[in-house]
Amino acid sequence: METGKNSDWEPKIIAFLCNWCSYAGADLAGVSRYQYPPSIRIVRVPCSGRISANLILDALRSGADGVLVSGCHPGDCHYISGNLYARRRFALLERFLEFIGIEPGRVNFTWISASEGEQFAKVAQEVTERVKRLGPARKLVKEIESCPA
Amino acid sequence: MFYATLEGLRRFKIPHKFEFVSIITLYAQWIREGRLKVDPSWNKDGLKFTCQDPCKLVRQGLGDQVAEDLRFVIKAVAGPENFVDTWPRLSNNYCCGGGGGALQAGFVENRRKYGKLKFDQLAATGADVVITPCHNCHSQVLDICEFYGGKWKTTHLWNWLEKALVLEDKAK
Amino acid sequence: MSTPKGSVLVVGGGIAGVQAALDLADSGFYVHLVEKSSAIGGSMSQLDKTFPTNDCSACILSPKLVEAGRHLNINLLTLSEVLDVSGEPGNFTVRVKQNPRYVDPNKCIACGTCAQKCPKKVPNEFDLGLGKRKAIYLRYPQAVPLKYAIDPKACIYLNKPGRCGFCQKVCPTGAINFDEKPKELSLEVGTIILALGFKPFDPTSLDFTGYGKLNNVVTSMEFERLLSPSGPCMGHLERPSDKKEPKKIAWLQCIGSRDINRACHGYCSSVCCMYAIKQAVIAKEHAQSGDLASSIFYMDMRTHGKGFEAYYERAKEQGIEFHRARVHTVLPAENDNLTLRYTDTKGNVHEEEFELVVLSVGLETDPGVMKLCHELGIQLDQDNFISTTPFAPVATNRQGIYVCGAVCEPKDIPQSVMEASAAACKAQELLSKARWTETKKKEFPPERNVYAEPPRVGVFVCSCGINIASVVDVKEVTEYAKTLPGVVFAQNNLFTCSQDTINQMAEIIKRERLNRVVVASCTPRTHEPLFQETLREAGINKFLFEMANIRDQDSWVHQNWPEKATEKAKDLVRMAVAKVLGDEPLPYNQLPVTKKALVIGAGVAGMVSALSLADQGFPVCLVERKDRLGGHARKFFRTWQGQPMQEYLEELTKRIEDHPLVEIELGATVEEVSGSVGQFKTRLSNGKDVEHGVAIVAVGAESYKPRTGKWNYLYGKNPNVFTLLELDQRFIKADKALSGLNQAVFIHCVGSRVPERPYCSRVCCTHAIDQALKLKELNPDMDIFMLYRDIRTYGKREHLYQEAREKGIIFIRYDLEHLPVASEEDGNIVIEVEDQIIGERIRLHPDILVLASGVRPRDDVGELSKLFKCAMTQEGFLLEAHMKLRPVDFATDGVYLAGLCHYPKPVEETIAQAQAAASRAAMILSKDAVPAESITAQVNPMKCTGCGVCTRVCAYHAVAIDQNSGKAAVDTGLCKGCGACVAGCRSDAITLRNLGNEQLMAEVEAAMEG
Amino acid sequence: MEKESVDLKTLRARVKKQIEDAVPDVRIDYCLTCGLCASGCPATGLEDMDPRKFLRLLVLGQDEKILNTNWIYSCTMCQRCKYACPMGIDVGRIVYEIRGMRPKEKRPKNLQRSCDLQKKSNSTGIPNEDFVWVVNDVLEEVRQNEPQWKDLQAPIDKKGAKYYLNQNAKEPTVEPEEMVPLWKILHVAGIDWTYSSKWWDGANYCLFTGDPEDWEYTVRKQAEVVDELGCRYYINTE
Repeated sequence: METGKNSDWEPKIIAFLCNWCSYAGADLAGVSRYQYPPSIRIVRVPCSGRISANLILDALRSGADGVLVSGCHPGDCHYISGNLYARRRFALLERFLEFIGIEPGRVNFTWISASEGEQFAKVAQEVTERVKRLGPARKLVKEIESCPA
Repeated sequence: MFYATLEGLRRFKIPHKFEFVSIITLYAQWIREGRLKVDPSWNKDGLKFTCQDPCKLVRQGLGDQVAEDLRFVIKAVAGPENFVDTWPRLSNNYCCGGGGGALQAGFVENRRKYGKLKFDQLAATGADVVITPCHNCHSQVLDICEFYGGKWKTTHLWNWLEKALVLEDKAK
Repeated sequence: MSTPKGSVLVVGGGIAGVQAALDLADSGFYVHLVEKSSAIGGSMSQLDKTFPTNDCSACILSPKLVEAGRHLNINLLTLSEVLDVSGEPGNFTVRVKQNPRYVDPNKCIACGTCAQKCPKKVPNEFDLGLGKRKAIYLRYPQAVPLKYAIDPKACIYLNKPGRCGFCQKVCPTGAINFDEKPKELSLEVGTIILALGFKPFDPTSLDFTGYGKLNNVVTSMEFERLLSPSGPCMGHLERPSDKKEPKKIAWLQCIGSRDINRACHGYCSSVCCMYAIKQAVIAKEHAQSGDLASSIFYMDMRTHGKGFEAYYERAKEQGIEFHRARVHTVLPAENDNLTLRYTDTKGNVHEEEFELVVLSVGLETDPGVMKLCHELGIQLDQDNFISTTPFAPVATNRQGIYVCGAVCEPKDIPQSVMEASAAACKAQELLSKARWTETKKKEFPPERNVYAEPPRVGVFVCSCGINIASVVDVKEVTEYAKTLPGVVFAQNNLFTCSQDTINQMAEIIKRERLNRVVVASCTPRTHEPLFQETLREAGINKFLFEMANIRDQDSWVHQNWPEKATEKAKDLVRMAVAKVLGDEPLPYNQLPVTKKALVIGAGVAGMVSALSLADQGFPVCLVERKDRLGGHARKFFRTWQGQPMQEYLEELTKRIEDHPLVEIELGATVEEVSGSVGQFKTRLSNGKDVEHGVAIVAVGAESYKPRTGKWNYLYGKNPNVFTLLELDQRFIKADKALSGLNQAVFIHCVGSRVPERPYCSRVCCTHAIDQALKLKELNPDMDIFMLYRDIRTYGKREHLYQEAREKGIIFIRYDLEHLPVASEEDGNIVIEVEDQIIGERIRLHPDILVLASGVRPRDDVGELSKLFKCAMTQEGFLLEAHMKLRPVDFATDGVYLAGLCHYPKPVEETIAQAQAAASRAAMILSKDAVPAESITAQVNPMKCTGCGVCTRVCAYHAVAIDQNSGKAAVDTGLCKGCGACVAGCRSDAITLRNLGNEQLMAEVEAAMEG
Repeated sequence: MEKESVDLKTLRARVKKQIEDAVPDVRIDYCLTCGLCASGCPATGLEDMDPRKFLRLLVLGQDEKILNTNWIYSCTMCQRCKYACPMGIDVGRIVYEIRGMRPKEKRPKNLQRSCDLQKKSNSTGIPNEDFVWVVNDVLEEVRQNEPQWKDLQAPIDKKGAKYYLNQNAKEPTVEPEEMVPLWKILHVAGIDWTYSSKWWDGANYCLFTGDPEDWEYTVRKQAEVVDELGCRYYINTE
């Protein structure tokens, strides 16, 4: 199943968005009718600080082609400092991912505020294109039968 | 010009005992009262009529009412189906470009450029006859019709009213 | 005043009336809400979208209406009118006439069978006659109350008894009652709030617009209905003549506004510029062909509100054409099209054909409202709006009767909502002794224990009119939902948030014995609370609920990929179902309220808020960074209506200083904030700790000083160049030298509406013009030139602009490509500017040059907003929770904002906003406890190793290692449910209720299954 | 080459002031420069002028340009601009005042002559006796040639007639037969009417030259004649 890099293929990207900034930013993108590709599946979490490395790895393992974690801008966190923890964790995770052979660009971290609807659409667009270029993620997929040897 | 007298009496507070009226108002009144009987059946060929609303009579004079009277009379005379209205109309109609002394003042080129809007408006109605109840309008509409190559006939109202009159034994 | 009554009468069920009613009902008062039509919602319910957020009007309004309709302490009196009022403030008796509905609201189930059978069709006034309705009708699909009514003028039976009567025969519940008679009620209330709204100007008398004669000339209100999915063409944008989609539309501004000749309305209607831009933008979006061209013909583009200027700029980028030209007459063209002839500023004539012309009609007072005001002895102003004064912006001339919304001046929705809360605030001040004396308490049925039950999930898929359904195949999604594990019921609704669907949902939950609910519709940020309450009413814990955001995050952002959007919608529903299956009932935690307010900033806004709360009996700590009270207003000479500012300020300051409940902290700032709504703890820079239940941020803003750069205009270089406030200083000091000036020049928009500061400062046009008039007072022979881009004297301020012209003050328009140039010749100022109309450069030699330089946010606002976790706009003003309907709330509960830190505004609006903030704050302070976080962290002691990472990451100190057990323990009162501890725990020992790792993973895995 | 700027060291809009003194409610200063007038005016663009620019020049004190432009003779003072102007500014009235400010010798000759003739009797200048003669001659001809109209009347100076009728001077001068249809109509309607042998002209060019005293004089004369005849109604034929 070489869906590969042909342009019809739409990756599936899990986006963990904090409720207060980035989720609201995604809503604003809709309110302002900024269009972006239908590849993103948003999971609403209270804070980007809620997202552990495990959740990101689990998402990849479930078959996500990419992951986006987005929180409030530094200093804007509704829970004071959760986004900073998230950033720190992500910095560590990035190196680990590289180590286990996950391409850079598959997992993305960003800040999007409640007033940045356009920015959200842009990020969604960029992440989608980046993941499209990388093709479907295979490294961590739990495949029982069709796992290529 | 209706306005010259109407506004003159008003502005200079000239004492007078008479009431100042327009012949158009009277035509309409007489037809409504049955004093004048008109019959549009002469218009077998279905000549289409439209009209000019003289600024001095309508917008500056008696307003929409006299313009509606004008249309009432034309419809009675030429048949209601044979009247094509202009737009804009009534109090908001364009000046023909002959008013305000323009016909006397010279500046012919300007006057005709001015009249282009009126010409296009009248031409758009496709009417065969344009009724001009004011002498200035009459001269200007006649001129722009000729100048811009219009096909209509520019006339006063009375010619057609006469044509449609039903003469009873008194005159016959 | 003897003991006042604990109830309030609100007259008018539009957004202003509803907001006032909700504020009061939520802070301890019983409200009678009188509405003359058969449903509340007012003009806002007729709108399609709202500016500047493009929110669907019905979508944001509906929850409020439903809330008002269901509120235990709001008595909705529809089809009713006030006859007269007697008594005195605190104890009014009001006679109300309630006209018969002829349908028993307790029996009507809004099934619509009656309307189907009714043979009589009449023009539907809700669609402004563009569509038809029956003699028995619903005002609109989401009407509250959702009950049919019979129009007695149209009904065949009521006019000729014995004939017809079909509705009665077919009504399944026997709700029709032809014998109903008008009722007269007598209500005892403490105060009255008039929220009587406006009426759109009827342009029929303006023959040159062609309205009423040319088919494809419509009013803006009609156009709203043409755009609306619940309108006569189901949102498909058809023009009246041939039901075809217009490809080219023109908007004509100022129809019935700023017109003292034909319309006799000298005022500006304030909202038309913005709604025209919005309509042009939305029309483009609606147009199926995608190539709609829009042009707006205007005099001055008035985008003076928050976010408006950016909206205007974006509209230009989207290709909407703006012509500074007015059209004399709309002319018919071929195919029912319309020709507009217009002259540009240079005098060139253009002719352009359009397929539809929209008249941007102004707002005026309904004659019925004038009559009512006359009967109640309420004074109207020269424009027939209710008279108010700048320092008491919601008070009428009759004590105890307040006013809000467009009935006192044309205004937009946020301003109306602000005033509604302000009016509620004034009512509370008057009646504070009677709080909670007449209210009822909400009781929910006991909750069903669902622990042992197998999951029975119900899915409700919303069409949101056409907002979702035009892109996503909602039927397919609904059918798909039925196939998901655990789902036993799925249904598609036109508007899931409408009262009937909500009621139906509660019925379905009971009937189908659902124990989990998923709503696939808009965003949980606005609608979750509404649906959650429905669960509670149906006897289910409200946390057994999830939403799938298939509108904001699907149909609206994937308009060009309908199939993929449908697939995504299915994914989102599947994810929500997966999540809800793991949801558990959670406790409804409560936090006791510290009944004290912290007000930050002692300018006019802060002082008004503080005083109002103190007058209601709540202690206030008022913090001011400077060493004196007064703030920005100290620099102002007078209001635009002419009242001296300093006198007012003195009086206000004195009242604050003398008030026993206000403690003033001068020279102090906020350093540290902890806690949350109900229980804040704030440390001030002077070392004091303040415990408070709410906070109002009113820290003001600064005036921009163009010391350098492009907008400098010799400021700081030539001694005769001033800012507006510097000139005000000279007025305050009664500087005699001003009378001797020969020439004065004002430059507007100095450093405003430019890339560095893209917003309009709203106040400068009016302020500058008032100053010019003051100079003319001092010396009538002075030549005064105002160099401007657009004059933005919105509302009644337009009279000031007219007065200025009348007095010979000359206005010369410039644009960014042709800026005025200031230079010095022998120390004298010389200004060169081009007059666009005569096409020549003008040389001016002013004795003083005044720069109308606008308002800029304070640099330290960012710090403060972080402390209270409040958001900011890109320009640096504070960002309210919702631009339209929550103009004084922050997204953070218990924190409110007022004054210039929100956006530039004149003093009357600042006062109204400050009163509104006090009203919102009182909603918390009036209660003993507020709901606290239910989604909290939970430790599994079996797994906990007591390593303490969780205690370090918790910003609220809610987790601690128990001394005895050596394990982590969570204080649920402090926990905010952020989940930082969960992500930090190495042993998977701590989890967040209903947001555990397994549950999030179930959601992620569900996303991948499609 | 860059045009020289208009220097407004002191603004002296004298013409504007003069008009404001003559016409208190003229509202020149109210102008919003919205351009509605210019959009609706057929004279927009003639002589590089339009009503808005005209007002603007007045406001900015560009009196030379105002006094010299011949646009004032292309503007027909039709007041269509005023009709829809949001401020109700009457450009026609302003033009009238400015026409009056022009020295007589600099005015369009024919226009001034029409008024001068009007002040004597009528705008074409035919003697009153000729008018009387033409009317009677045409009437006689109709009576003779059209037997069904043998009773047709065209009374002149008939005291106590109910209706007074004026007559545009163009007809008796160049197309006298155009008078007949109206006589017939009045005859059929059975109307008791009369012409006057003086001040009988229905046109009035003194309205257009800009001198109110001329205008007043002619109207006053007409009014005197009608009241002298004792007619209850004064019918204007156009």
